[in-house]
Amino acid sequence: MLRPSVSIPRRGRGPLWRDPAVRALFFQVMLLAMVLGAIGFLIHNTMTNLDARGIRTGFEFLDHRAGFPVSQTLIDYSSNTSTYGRTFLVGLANTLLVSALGIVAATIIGFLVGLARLSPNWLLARLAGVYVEIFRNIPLLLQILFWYFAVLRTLPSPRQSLSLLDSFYLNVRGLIMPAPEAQAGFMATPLALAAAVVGVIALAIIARRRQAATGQQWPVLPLSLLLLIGLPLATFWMTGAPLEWSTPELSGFNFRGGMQVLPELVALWLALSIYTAAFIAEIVRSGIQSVPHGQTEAARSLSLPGRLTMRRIVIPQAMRVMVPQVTSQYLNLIKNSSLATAIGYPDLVAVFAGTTLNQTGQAIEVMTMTMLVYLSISLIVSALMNLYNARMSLKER
Amino acid sequence: MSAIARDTDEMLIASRPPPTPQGGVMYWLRTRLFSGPVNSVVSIVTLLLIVRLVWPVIDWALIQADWVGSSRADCTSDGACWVFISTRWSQIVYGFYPLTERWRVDIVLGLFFTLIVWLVMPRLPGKRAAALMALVGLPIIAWVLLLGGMFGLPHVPTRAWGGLMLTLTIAAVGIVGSLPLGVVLALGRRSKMPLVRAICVIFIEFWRGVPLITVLFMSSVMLPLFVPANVEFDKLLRALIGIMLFWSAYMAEVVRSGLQAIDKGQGEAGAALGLGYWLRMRLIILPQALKLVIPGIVNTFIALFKDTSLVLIIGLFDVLSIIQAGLTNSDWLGFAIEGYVFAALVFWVFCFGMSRYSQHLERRLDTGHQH
Amino acid sequence: ATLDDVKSRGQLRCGVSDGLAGFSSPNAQGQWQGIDVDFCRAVAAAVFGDPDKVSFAALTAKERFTALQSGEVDLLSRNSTWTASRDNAMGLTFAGVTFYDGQGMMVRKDLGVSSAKELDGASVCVISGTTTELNLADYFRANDMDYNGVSFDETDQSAAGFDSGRCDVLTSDSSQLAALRLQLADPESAVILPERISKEPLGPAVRQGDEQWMKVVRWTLYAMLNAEESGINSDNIDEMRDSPKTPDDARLLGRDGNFGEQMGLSNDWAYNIIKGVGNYGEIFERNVGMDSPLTLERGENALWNDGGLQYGMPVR
Amino acid sequence: MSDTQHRPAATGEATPMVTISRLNKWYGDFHVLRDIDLSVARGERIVICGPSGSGKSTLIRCINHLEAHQQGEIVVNGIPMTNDVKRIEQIRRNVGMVFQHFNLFPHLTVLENCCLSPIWVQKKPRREAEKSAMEYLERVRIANQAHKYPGQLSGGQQQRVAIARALCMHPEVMLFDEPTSALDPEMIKEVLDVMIELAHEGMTMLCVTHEMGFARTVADRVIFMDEGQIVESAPPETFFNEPRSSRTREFLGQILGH
Amino acid sequence: MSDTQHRPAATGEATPMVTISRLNKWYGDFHVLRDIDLSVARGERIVICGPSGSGKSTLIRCINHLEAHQQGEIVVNGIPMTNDVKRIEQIRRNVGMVFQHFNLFPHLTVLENCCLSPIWVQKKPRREAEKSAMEYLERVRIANQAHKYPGQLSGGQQQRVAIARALCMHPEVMLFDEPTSALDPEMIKEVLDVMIELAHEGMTMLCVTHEMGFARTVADRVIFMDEGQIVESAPPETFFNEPRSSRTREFLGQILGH
Ligand SMILES: Nc1ncnc2c1ncn2[C@@H]1O[C@H](COP(=O)(O)OP(=O)(O)OP(=O)(O)O)[C@@H](O)[C@H]1O
Ligand SMILES: Nc1ncnc2c1ncn2[C@@H]1O[C@H](COP(=O)(O)OP(=O)(O)OP(=O)(O)O)[C@@H](O)[C@H]1O
Ligand SMILES: [Mg+2]
Ligand SMILES: [Mg+2]
Repeated sequence: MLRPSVSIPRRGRGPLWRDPAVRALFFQVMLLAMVLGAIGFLIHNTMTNLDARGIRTGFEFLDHRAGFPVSQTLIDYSSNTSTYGRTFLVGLANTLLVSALGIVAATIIGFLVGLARLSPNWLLARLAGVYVEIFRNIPLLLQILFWYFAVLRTLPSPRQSLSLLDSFYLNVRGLIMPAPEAQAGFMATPLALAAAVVGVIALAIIARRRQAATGQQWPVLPLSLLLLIGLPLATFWMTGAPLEWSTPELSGFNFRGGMQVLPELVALWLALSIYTAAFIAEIVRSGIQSVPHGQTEAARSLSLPGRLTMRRIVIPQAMRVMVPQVTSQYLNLIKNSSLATAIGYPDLVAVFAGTTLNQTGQAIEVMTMTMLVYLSISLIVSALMNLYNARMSLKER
Repeated sequence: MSAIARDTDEMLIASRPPPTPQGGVMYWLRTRLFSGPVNSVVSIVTLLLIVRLVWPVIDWALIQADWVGSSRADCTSDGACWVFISTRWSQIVYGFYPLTERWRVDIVLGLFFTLIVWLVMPRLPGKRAAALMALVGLPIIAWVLLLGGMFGLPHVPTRAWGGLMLTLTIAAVGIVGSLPLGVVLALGRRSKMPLVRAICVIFIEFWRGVPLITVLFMSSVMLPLFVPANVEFDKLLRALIGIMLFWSAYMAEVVRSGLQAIDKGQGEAGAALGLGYWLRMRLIILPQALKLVIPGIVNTFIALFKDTSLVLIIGLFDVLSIIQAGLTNSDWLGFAIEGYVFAALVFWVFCFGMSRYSQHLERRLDTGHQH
Repeated sequence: ATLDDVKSRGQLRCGVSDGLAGFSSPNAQGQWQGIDVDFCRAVAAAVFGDPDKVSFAALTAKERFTALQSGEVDLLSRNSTWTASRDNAMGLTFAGVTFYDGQGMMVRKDLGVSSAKELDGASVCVISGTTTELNLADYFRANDMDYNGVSFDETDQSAAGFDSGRCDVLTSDSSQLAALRLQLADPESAVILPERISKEPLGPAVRQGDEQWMKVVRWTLYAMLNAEESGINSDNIDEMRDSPKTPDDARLLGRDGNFGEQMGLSNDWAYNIIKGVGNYGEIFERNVGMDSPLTLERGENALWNDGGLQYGMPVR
Repeated sequence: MSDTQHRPAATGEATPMVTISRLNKWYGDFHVLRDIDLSVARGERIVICGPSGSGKSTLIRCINHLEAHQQGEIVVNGIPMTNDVKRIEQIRRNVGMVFQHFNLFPHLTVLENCCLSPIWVQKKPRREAEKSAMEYLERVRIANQAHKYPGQLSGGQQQRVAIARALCMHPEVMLFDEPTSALDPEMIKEVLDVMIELAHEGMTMLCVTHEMGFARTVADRVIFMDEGQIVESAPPETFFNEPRSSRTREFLGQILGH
Repeated sequence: MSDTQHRPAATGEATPMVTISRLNKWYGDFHVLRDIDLSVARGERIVICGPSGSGKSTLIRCINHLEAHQQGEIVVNGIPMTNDVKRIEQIRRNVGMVFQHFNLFPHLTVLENCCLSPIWVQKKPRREAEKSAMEYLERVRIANQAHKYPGQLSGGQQQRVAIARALCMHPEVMLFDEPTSALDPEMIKEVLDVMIELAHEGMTMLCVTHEMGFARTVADRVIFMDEGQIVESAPPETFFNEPRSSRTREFLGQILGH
């Protein structure tokens, strides 16, 4: 007998409001009406109030010349010609940069510290505990200031820069490196990189096949790294190194030419990763503890070594507890990057919701844009993580 | 076979007490710090590092420091100048609360700490009464006393609140409010009704997605644009609502992750006992889920506690902001380090307290379930 | 109208800085102090006869104009520079100038720089979201020079950044530079360059479209200036009122005419201001001048007849 | 066994306790229960057996709506099963269940596990609930473990707690899903004794078990399931001695064979 | 049963597979295992029985160091048990275990559960590992469920997966903690048949079970535990027919009684 395509509705013989379907529908319609009503009310009020106060609105300001410089620009920007709209993109790029770096570092540190907290090594566990208690419990702003001034204090002035090969310089203004300028024929190198990526994927598949056939396990990770680095490098040399380097030179107060890693970026990155890692460590700990002990025992009795037990058995199951919370921490990290203004890192809030807002006074537009940007970044991160979470959830009866 | 060799009817081996574990400082050191070559190296390096890093701090903060005085002129030594803190002490605690009315804050703070101690000390009896007092009595008393304007107490507007009392007020309200709200949202997110679920998801993702700063900014300087003219909201109230909604979204995700880890059989067993949805949640699912995610909950509490500093956006001064504002006073320019170190210490003490208590709870609630 | 709102509320809501030495910052007793704060108190005194009927809203640089636009505060007295765009496009009106400032630069001594013109390629620490940031850009462009800007959102941090060598130059309003120099680990290691690269007239602002309220604020300032010019201060004001020396004094202090009522205030409005807060000179000296740790000269802020720019319109 | 003659007349009652008619259930495309028809009289004791994966657990889980079915009707104690939450709760209040995996609440002590339903569903005073719970715990011989947590008990001890917990509800129907699977023979006997006593008090029971001894001596009817169908349903004598279907014979052959 | 005569000479081997001497273990102050002495020869099949909570599970869990003991010695396959992780892993590679609660990995399919150890520990090719896993799954008759997740299986099916998973390691010693508790009689027979086959291949087995039929027909030795001690240890004929201790007699009396 095949399953009926429509399950037969079994309407309750009780009163209508007891029927869960009717009840659910009613509540849902009510809720929707309320939410829509509230939104409409707010919009209406805002429009009337703006009118009454004669406040100018609109987005023309985005086309006006900004006229202030930004210390780190990942995309083309010049204080003379670029517009306020451009400041938005510049700030956004900077926010994304530090967030991405921070998320990677915080995840790694957080996992390590969280695992260390559960380590049988007393000292390691204690150290991890101290790490969490210190960095979780002090306001991030103070930590950012601490790292910033700690970093600055240890670095020499531009004239006493530490230099390497006369092209890398480290000083209080940051790490100054030669900047590459592509010449004809350089395109081969990125192409080689793409080829390497394809190669790595193929390698993974082949390794898997090989394992399936013979049981041999290849060191896929080192091989991939070799491929990823080696192939583009070889191509680069073979095509005759078609890059010109603009080397930095000390002229006047500062280095000119080359590219620069700002100490603000480093300090902010350090602080964000170390701070968020403390939270992630606790989440990792609770996730691992939530996995029933029987699972570890079963793995042990299958004589899986400790590392493999963690990787194959415990962590996949701990993910259920960890993923939503770690997502929250990622979102927090992204948002906390706006504390950058305290140390002069030009992120979105500093550049756009700070300087631009102040120059133009168009708070509603600027704040709305800022909020929407954070919201979209967050939603993307969160959507990805929820997808992952759904994949991790268990199949049950 | 020894069992066979035993006398058949008197084979019982009496239960013996377990062998006493080895003790002593040397044993402790050997097993904990120097149990192997790697461990020993790590231990020694760590100890050296601690001495190298911690000693200068102690020297600066305690040994060389100036403690008494009334102005910067009293700071003569090389160490920290705690005079700044001591002259500002009352402001750090009370903010701009009127001098003559500060006894009211004292009563509330006293009551607050008494209740906390009462709730936290496992040996003290009457937890239920204390909890009731803390959740119902204290807010009412605090509201009447701090705000005034009734029973002959002069009105103290919330603008005048500040410092530690403000931090604690916001943190307490935020913590007490966001947890239940978060639980409801988390349950809603796992609800079977699509619209309820959708609304909870939207709510959670919205609040998790926007920076609290912009929320407070909107709620403070832009709110008058959103509401009809001449509707007035207390600024603190706005901040409280904003903070509560914001953190409840985070709490919801923490709770959800706990719910995900609970075996389905638990809910089924509850259902089979005739418990309805809410009872099942309250008695069976949530206690286990919440226990599982205590670290996550405390993470959120700690983050919330520290984020109270953001109320500066709406012109209120918490501990950190009031210290920062004090540093701009022309009499005390240049004492930022002392101010920041002290602020860090204040936050650290409270957060560390929460953290320790939560770990104690985790241990106490561990019922040795191994599945 | 704002004046009626303020009166019916019984309190003036005044936006000040969340901490700026000499302009507004809380003292150990938790009272707000500074020129900007005293100006708020003066307006409160003019309206209510009581300088304490004011509540201060601490605003960051980002929020200040929005807070005023949205009606969160009645008056913005927060070291804001009077510029054309702010006056015209943002729905604000500046009511006068309480402090004539100019942007200056401080450099490390060991750079051996004596003029701002030699700063090509320097790193500059600046406060974000202020006119300072824009003036800086204009100045360097006008002189065909390059620079790296590092924008902090707190004065403290920018000074610390300068101190630790992150920047060669610290730029800010010169009223602040002097104070910031004192904060350095070694104040002798830095010098303030002679150039003023911009005009920074700081003054109170109100919402556009409310003439009456704007005039109350404007005349509060004039009353304080006129009082200083006539030698009326908070100590001698009672005897001056009882026996005014000149007809001007009599009119100012409400012994003659109904100038207060014309504005919607009481006739002793100016008396209340001086009695409660003091004349302009008193406020200046108390907060930023010789009686304060900042020890600024009067400079442009001296009265017109002392060679300065401060000029109170006659009460007539 | 001595109590065979005490059995109440299982079929003499007017309305049946549980009526299942043409019940069908699918997991995805997998047809677990196929056209199940079953009527259980008041006080009747039914043993369900059958090979692993034949749908025994699924069937009894349908009776208190832990699984929703797609076709057919279930009536428990005169209450027809619908999607209505209130009604489902009403049914569940009358139906106790012992799970194959026990599903004890690990955060509650044994005693608290047992008192949960009496206190919160039946609104009994705590003291009374605890007294009656202790009596049941006594019956399954673990009263001395009442203040331990489930995690500290051995498998058999946990199973007995699960039984006591279900009994504390004073249900009219009890569903047992292999209630003796984790017990040692001594314990099995005691648990079965408890179940027999309950039967004397007029309790209706559906019991999934492979204890053929129990089926033989206690059951009023033995049901044999295979591939989601009821293959055979007969009183134990008939079932064991003259099974009708060849599948049953095969199954019984295995049992008697080992 | 027909295979009784195929039993290998259990005591003929030189070194014993497992030797336990004067083993003592405490949970806090509770003395769970008291002076246990036990030597298991290669290919010997031992059944452990005893009342609930008598320490049976604890004993076999000590053999692969899932529980640490406080006093006494355990030697498995010539390797003495110490705290050294490497050595413990070496021992575990030779010791398979079937848990009372199955402890399947819920995030892996049945097949993945079975292939985990062959692939990662024994470094077998996946294809080969899967083939051999499918064979074992076939043996316990759930090859058709290989791609389901444990959560989608019935209790008995889960138990069979647990057995197959342990067998896939090709261990030299198997520890079974009530491997048939959730099975129906048919299935029990099949599982036991598998176990007997294993025994023929020379596998050593320690099996906690209350299947007295199994003990009688398959075991080389039956051990009766009570209150943490070995009360009786004898070949099944002796054990069932002329038990020495009165405690054993009492226990057997219960079994035969029902
Ligand atoms: N973590 C623990 N703390 C305290 N006591 C424990 C703990 N684990 C087990 N016990 C006790 O140890 C005793 C032996 O447990 P064990 O699981 O070995 O029994 P068993 O013989 O396997 O019983 P069953 O047949 O019911 O499974 C039991 O009385 C149990 O209550
Ligand atoms: N969620 C699910 N998805 C797919 N199949 C399922 C699911 N849950 C159960 N099944 C299948 O339904 C069948 C019946 O399961 P059920 O638990 O009722 O068996 P049972 O008769 O109780 O067996 P046992 O005696 O082993 O407990 C089994 O074949 C099982 O694999
Ligand atoms: Mg079943
Ligand atoms: Mg056991």
